[in-house]
Amino acid sequence: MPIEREWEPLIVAFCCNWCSYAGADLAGTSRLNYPANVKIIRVPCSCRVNPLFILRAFQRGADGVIMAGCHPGDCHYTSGNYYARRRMTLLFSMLDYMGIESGRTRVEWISAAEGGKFAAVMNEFAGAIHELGENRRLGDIRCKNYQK
Amino acid sequence: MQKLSEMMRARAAELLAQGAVGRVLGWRSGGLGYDPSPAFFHSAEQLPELVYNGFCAANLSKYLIKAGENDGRTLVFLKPCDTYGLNQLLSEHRIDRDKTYLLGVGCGGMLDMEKARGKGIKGVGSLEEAGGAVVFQTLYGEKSCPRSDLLLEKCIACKGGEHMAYDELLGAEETAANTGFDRFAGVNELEDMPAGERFDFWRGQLSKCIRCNACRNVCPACSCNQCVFDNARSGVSAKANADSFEENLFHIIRAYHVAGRCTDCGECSRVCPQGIPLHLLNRKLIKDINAFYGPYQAGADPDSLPPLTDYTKEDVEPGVVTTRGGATGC
Amino acid sequence: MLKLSVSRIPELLAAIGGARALFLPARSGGQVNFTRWDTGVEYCGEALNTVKSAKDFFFPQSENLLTFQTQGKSISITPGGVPEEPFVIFGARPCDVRAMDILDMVFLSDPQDSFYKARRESGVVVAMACNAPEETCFCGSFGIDAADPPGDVAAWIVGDTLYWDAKTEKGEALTGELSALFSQADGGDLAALKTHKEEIASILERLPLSDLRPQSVGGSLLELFSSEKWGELSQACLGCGACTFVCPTCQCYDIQDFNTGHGVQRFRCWDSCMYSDFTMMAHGNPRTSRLERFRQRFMHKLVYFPENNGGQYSCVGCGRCVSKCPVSLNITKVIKAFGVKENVR
Amino acid sequence: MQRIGVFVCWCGSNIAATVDVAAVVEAVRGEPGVVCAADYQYMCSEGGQSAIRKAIEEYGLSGFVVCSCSPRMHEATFRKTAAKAGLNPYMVEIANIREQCSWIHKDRQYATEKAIILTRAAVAKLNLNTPLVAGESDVIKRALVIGGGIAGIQTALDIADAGYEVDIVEKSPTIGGKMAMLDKTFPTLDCAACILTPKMVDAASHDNIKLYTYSEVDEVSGFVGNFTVKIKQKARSVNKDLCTGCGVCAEKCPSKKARSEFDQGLRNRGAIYIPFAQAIPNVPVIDRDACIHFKTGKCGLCAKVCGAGAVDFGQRDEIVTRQYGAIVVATGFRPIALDRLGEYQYAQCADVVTSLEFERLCNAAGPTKGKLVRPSNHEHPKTIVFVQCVGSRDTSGCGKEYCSKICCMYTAKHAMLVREKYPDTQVYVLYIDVRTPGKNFDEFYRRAVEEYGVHYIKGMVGKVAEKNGRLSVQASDLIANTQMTLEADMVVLAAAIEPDPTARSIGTMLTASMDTNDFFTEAHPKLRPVESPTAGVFLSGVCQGPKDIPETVAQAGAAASKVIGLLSKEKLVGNACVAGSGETLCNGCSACENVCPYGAIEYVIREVSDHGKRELRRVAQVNEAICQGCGACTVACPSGAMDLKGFTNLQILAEVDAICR
Repeated sequence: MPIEREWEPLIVAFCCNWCSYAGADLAGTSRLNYPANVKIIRVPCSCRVNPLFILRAFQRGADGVIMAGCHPGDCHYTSGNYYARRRMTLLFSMLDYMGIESGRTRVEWISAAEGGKFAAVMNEFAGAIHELGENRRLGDIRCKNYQK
Repeated sequence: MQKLSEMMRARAAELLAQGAVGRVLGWRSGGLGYDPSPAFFHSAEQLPELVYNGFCAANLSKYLIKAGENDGRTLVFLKPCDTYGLNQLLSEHRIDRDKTYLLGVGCGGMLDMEKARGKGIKGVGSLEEAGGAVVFQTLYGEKSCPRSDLLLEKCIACKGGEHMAYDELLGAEETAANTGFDRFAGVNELEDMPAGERFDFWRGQLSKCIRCNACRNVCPACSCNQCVFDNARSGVSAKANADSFEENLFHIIRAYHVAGRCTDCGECSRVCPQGIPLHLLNRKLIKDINAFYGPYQAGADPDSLPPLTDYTKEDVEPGVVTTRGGATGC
Repeated sequence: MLKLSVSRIPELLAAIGGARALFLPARSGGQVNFTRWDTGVEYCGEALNTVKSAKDFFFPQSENLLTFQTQGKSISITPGGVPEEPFVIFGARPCDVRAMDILDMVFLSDPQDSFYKARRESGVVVAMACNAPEETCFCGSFGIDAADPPGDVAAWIVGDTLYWDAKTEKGEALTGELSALFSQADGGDLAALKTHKEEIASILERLPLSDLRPQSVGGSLLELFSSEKWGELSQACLGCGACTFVCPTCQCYDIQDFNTGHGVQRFRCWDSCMYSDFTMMAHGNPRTSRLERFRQRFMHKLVYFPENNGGQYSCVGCGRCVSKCPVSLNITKVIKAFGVKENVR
Repeated sequence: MQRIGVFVCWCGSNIAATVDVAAVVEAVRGEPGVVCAADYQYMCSEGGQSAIRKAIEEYGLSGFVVCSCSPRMHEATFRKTAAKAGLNPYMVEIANIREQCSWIHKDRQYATEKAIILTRAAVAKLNLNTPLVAGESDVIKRALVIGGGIAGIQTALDIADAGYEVDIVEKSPTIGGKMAMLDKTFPTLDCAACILTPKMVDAASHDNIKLYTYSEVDEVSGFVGNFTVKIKQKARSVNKDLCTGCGVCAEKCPSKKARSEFDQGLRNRGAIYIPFAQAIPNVPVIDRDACIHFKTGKCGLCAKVCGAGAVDFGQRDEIVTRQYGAIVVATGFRPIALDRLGEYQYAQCADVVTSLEFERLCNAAGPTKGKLVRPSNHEHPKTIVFVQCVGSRDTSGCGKEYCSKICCMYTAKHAMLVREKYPDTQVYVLYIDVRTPGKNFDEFYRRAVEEYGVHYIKGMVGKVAEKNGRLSVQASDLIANTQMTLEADMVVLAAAIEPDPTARSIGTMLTASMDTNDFFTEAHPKLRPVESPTAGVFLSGVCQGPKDIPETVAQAGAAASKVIGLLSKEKLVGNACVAGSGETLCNGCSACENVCPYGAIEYVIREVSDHGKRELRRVAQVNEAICQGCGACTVACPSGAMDLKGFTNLQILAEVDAICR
C-alpha cells in the first residue's frame, strides 16, 4: 500500500548495541519523535561497521547514512569506537574527495542515556539530507528509479 | 645502466655458484627493447637474458610470496621504491625474510613508453639509453628524447633514492636525486574543486575502467589469497562493471583496503590500460593520514603499526570532513 | 571508388551520425577509444589503435539478458529486449574488422547468440587502412593486409584525400545515403592509392614482428600442453585481465544474477580465463594455478580454436596485449618460445 | 532454505495503537522463507510464547522473527522460547517496532510502513542465521591475588571464606603493605596495627589461603577460568619450615648499614632482618647486597647463632607454576619521589619529611618508639608545617595531575595527633583546597581546626630553606593575598601517591589496560568498577585509583564477590557471537590481531586445503573463550576471512538491502 507523497529521504543508521541502540530505545520510551524514514541497524559495536555496508546502503538508494556509537572512551569493548572513528574519518574524506556530498555521511557518539540527543540528531540529520535531496551520485540505477 | 646490468649478472652468477641463493628474481629482456618481463633465473646459463634498464619499472617484491613456496633463498633485485613494498609485505608476514636475499640496485627513474608514443615515437625497432637521453631507432627514422621527458609519474614523484631494506647494494650511485616534486599537488588541485566538479572528474575517469584488475593484481599491498571482489560469498563480488556504482565501489574499497598500507609506488597508475590516475585516490588517503594521524610512510619501517590498526584518544572526529572547509575539499 | 577531402570528414560524420548512432575513435582523457559521435567529437585518425577494440558494439562488456521477480511462490520473467538500434562504426582498423569474423564463428554458429546477431545485422563497419603500423603490429602473421581493409566499407586517407570503397550491401546502402558528399575517384587517385598501399606494405615488411609465424608453433597438442615452457612463460603473469579485455577476439563471458531489491537481473559480462574464478563450478575451479590459466589462454588462441575453426587463429595481431600487459607478457613471446627457431628474429 | 515464522506483538495498545499489526502480518507473508505469520496481544506472555511454540511444531519452523519491543528487553525471553521448543536460541531475530517505531511515530500509515520494513530486514537477516552454540570452558576454582596489602588481604579473606582457594603473591618479605606502616587511621583514630594485624594472622592461618611472600609474578598465560601463572619465589636464604622466628640472627647480624624499608629509611636494619615485629610470615630474609657473607664469603654469624639451623646461604630463586580461574590485581601504591620538586628541599633537609615518614615517627613501634622528634637533632619540634598537594593536582609536569585523595584527611589526622600529644606545638597546614567528602570526614577536619586549633592556611609553598638550624617556609596566603614566612622545626610533605612501579609489567602480562598514570582501567567506570576489561581479571584497591582504607576494603569485598561469582560456576558459557576466520581466505597479515582489544586472536601455522591444494599457511585463530564479539577484526580484515557469528557481513548486508529496497 504505497502512499502518494512528496519525496522523502531514506536514512540508514548503524547503531552500536550498548550505547546508541539503547539511546534509541530511550528516545522511544521517552516518546521522542523523529522521522520514520530513519531505519536503524543494530551492530555490536561501531567497529563492526564495514565501509562496505555504508556504500551498499548508498548503492541501494539510501540518501544518508549515519553511524552512532558510544562516546570515545566509553566503548563497551574499550577501544572499538576509536578504530571506527579512524575508519569513518578516512572513508568520509574519501567519499567527499570523489564528489559525494559530505553531508550525506555522519558519525555521532550517543550514549544509552542520551535519548534526547538521539532524537535531536536524527531530526537534524534527516532535515539536512532533505536539503541535499536525492542521492544520485552514489546510487545504482539498477536498484532505484531516480526521479526525473 | 649497461654497466650496472653487467654487475648484476656477475653478482647473481656468484651467489648462484656459491649456492647462497637457489634462484634469481630479475627482469628478462624482451624483443622490443622496452618490454622486459619479471623472470626467475635458475642457472648461470640463463643469466645473459637478465637485463636492467629504464623499462624495469615492475616491482618484483610481490613475486616473493610465491617464490617463498620453494626451498632456499631467492635473490631479488629491488629499486629503492620497491623496498617499501617489500617491507610492507614483510610486516604482513607475506614474505619470509630469511628466504630472500635483497640486492638493492640504483635507479635513475623508470620510463613510460606511452609518453614516448605521445611524442609521436612509433615503430620502435630498438632503443638505447645514452646519458640523459633515450635514442629510438624507428621505422620512421631515429628519434631522441630527454630521459626526463619520459619519466613515469611514479618516478617524477620519487620518494628518494634510499633503499629501506637490503642485504647488499649495487650501483646505488646511479640513483637520481629526489626531484622535490610535491606529490600531493594533484590531490590539492582536486580538493580545491567544487564537489560537483570533483564528482564529474572521477566519473569521467572511473567510467573508463574495464575491470581488468591490473591495478589490483600489480599492487604489493593487494596480496590477498582471494580478493573480496573475486569471492562470490563476500556479497560484493563483481566481474565487469554493470553500473557506474560498481566502478566507484571497486576503486573506493580498493583504495580503502590499502589505506595506511599503500607505499605510493604508483604501479596502479602505471599499469592501467585506460590511464586512470588511480594514484590520486591512494595519495588522498596518504595525505589525510599524514594530516590526521601524523606523517606515516608505509613500508619505511616493517615494525610500524598501520594507522588503521592504531588510534589515539585525541584523534580527529569524522566531522572534520565537513568542517575543514573548502580549502581541503567540500 | 569514391573520394572526399579530408577537411570534409566532419561533414561526413555529421551526415552519418545525424541519422543513427555513430562510433569513432576519439581522444578523451589521454586515451583514444571508440566514442559515440556528437557535435564536437573529432575523429582521431592518427592513433593506430583504440584501447578497447570495436568488439564492444556487438558484444558489450556487460548486458542485461532478462529480469525476474518472485512473489511468494510465483515468479514472473521479463526478457531483456534484443538490441535493434542501427549504428555505424567508423575507422575500425583491419585487424579489428577481421576479429569480428572470428567472433562470428563463435556467436553465429549454432546455437546463435540472438543479442550478438541483432547487433551484427544492425551495425555497419567502415574500416580504415593503417598508414603508420607500429612495432606492436603483427596482423600480417594472420594474413591480414593493413593496407587493404575488410569491412562493409573500406577507407584510406592519402594525404588530404579520403578514399571510400563500399564492399557489401550494407556498405552500398550507407554510401547511397551519403552520395551527395562524395565524388568519383579518377585514374590519378587510383595510382596515388596504389603507391600508398605499396608504402604501407614496405613498412609492414620492416616491422620487428613481421616474420612471426603462428604456424611455427610446432608439436602435437599433447606435447604443447605438457611443455615445460609454460611454467617459465607464465611465472611473471599477474593474472589480470588486461590482455583479455583489450583483445578484439576474446569472447568468453560469465552470466551472473544481480538482485536489485525489486527483482533479479540476469546479465552477462566479459570474463577472463586469467581470472581465478573463471568457469568456477560447484566443486571449485578447473584451473587452479596461474600456469594452467595462462596456458589455457594461449592454447585456446593458437591451438584449440584453429582446430575447431578450420585453422583460423583466435588472434589478429592488433598488438594491444603487447602494449598493455603490465609486465610485458604477450602472445608474441609465447609464439617465439614455441616457434621453430629460424622463424623467429 | 529457512522456514520462518513471523509473530507481531500488539504490546496491548503500545504497538497496535499506531501500527496496523494485521497489515504487517499480511505484508510479510510473501517474504522469502516466511511460512507463517500471526499477531498476538502480548507475545512475551505465556500465551504468546506457547503460540510460538505451537507454530514451531505445526509448521516445522527453523527460526522466527518477533516484531515487538527492543531486543534489549525480550530477546533473551524469546531465545528461551526457541530453546524450549527445540530450536537453536540464535535462530531468533527481533524487529524493534515499539521503541523504534510505534512509540515515536504518530502517523499510523508511516508507522505501519516502517514496521513492515523493519520486519523485512529481520526476516532477511534470519534467512542467513545459522545455529550458534556458545563455547564452554572449565573454571579452575582457585584465585590469585597479586599484592599483600590491605586490599589483597581483604579480597583473599573474602574469597577464602566463601570456600575457594586463594594464593597471595607479595613481592616484599611480609604481607601488610602500606597500612602496616601507619600509626592511626582517620576518621576514627584507631590504631592501624590493631585492625590490620589480626587480618594478617587470619590470612596466614586460613586453610584456603596460601601466601607467596618475597615472590613475584613472572609470567601469565591462559584466559578467564583457566590462567596459568609462573610465580618466582626469591631466595630468602632462610628455610621457612625450620625457622622459629626467634630473631636472634637479626640482633646478632654485624652489618647494620642497610636502611629499613619498613621504617622509610629512618632506621638501619641488619642484612638479615624481619621487616617488623608483626611481620607475616615471621621469618627473616637475607638482603644479599648488604650481607658480609655474600659479599666477602666470611662472617656467616647468623648461621652460627641459629639454633634451628634455618639459615641457608645456598637457597635459590624458585619458579612455581599454578593454575587459577581468576586473578585480582591489588598492587597498591607508593609516594612519588620528590626529587623533581626541589623547592621543598626534601633531599637536603633532614627535618623535611614525607607524611609516611611522619607516620613512622609517630608510631610507638617506630624508630623513635613513638616519640616525635626532629630527625636532625632528635629534639622535640615546636612548630610543624604540613604541606598538602605535594606533587598532586600538579600540571607543571613535575608531579601528578590527579588528586591523591587521601592527603587532606591524613594531614588533618597528623595535625590532630600532634596537638593531642604535644599541645605546646604549633601546627600549620598549607593547602590548596581541603577535600573531605566521606562519612564523618568533614566533621573530622573541622575538629582539627576548631577543637585542636590547627592553623589552616590556603597557600602555596614557594620555598623551604634551612636557616640556622630551623626551617623557613616561604608561602603565599591566598586568602589574605600576602606573602609570608613560617619558621618551623619540621616540615611534613603530603606527597602524591602513584601506582606501584611493578603494576605496569603486571598489566602487560595480564593484557589488562591501564591509563596514562599506570592506574588499571575498569571495564566500565560506573557499572563495572572492580573488573578489568580483560575477562577474569579484577581490581582491588589503589591500583585502580587513589582510595582510602574504607574504600579499599569495600572495593576489595566487591572484587572478591565478582571472583566468587566466577569461581562458583561449573562451566563458563562464552559469548556465542564470536569472531571466526575462514582459513582459506586468511592471508596471515595480523591486521585482526593488531586491533583485537582482548588479545583473543593468535596466529598459527596450519596445513590449509585450498581447492584441494594442501599447503602450510600462517592463519588467524580466534580463542572463543576470550573473544567478546566486538567485530573490530572483521573490518580490519581485507580479504573478508574474519567474520562475526550472529552479525556476519552477509547478514548485515541483507538488512541494508531489505531496508533500502
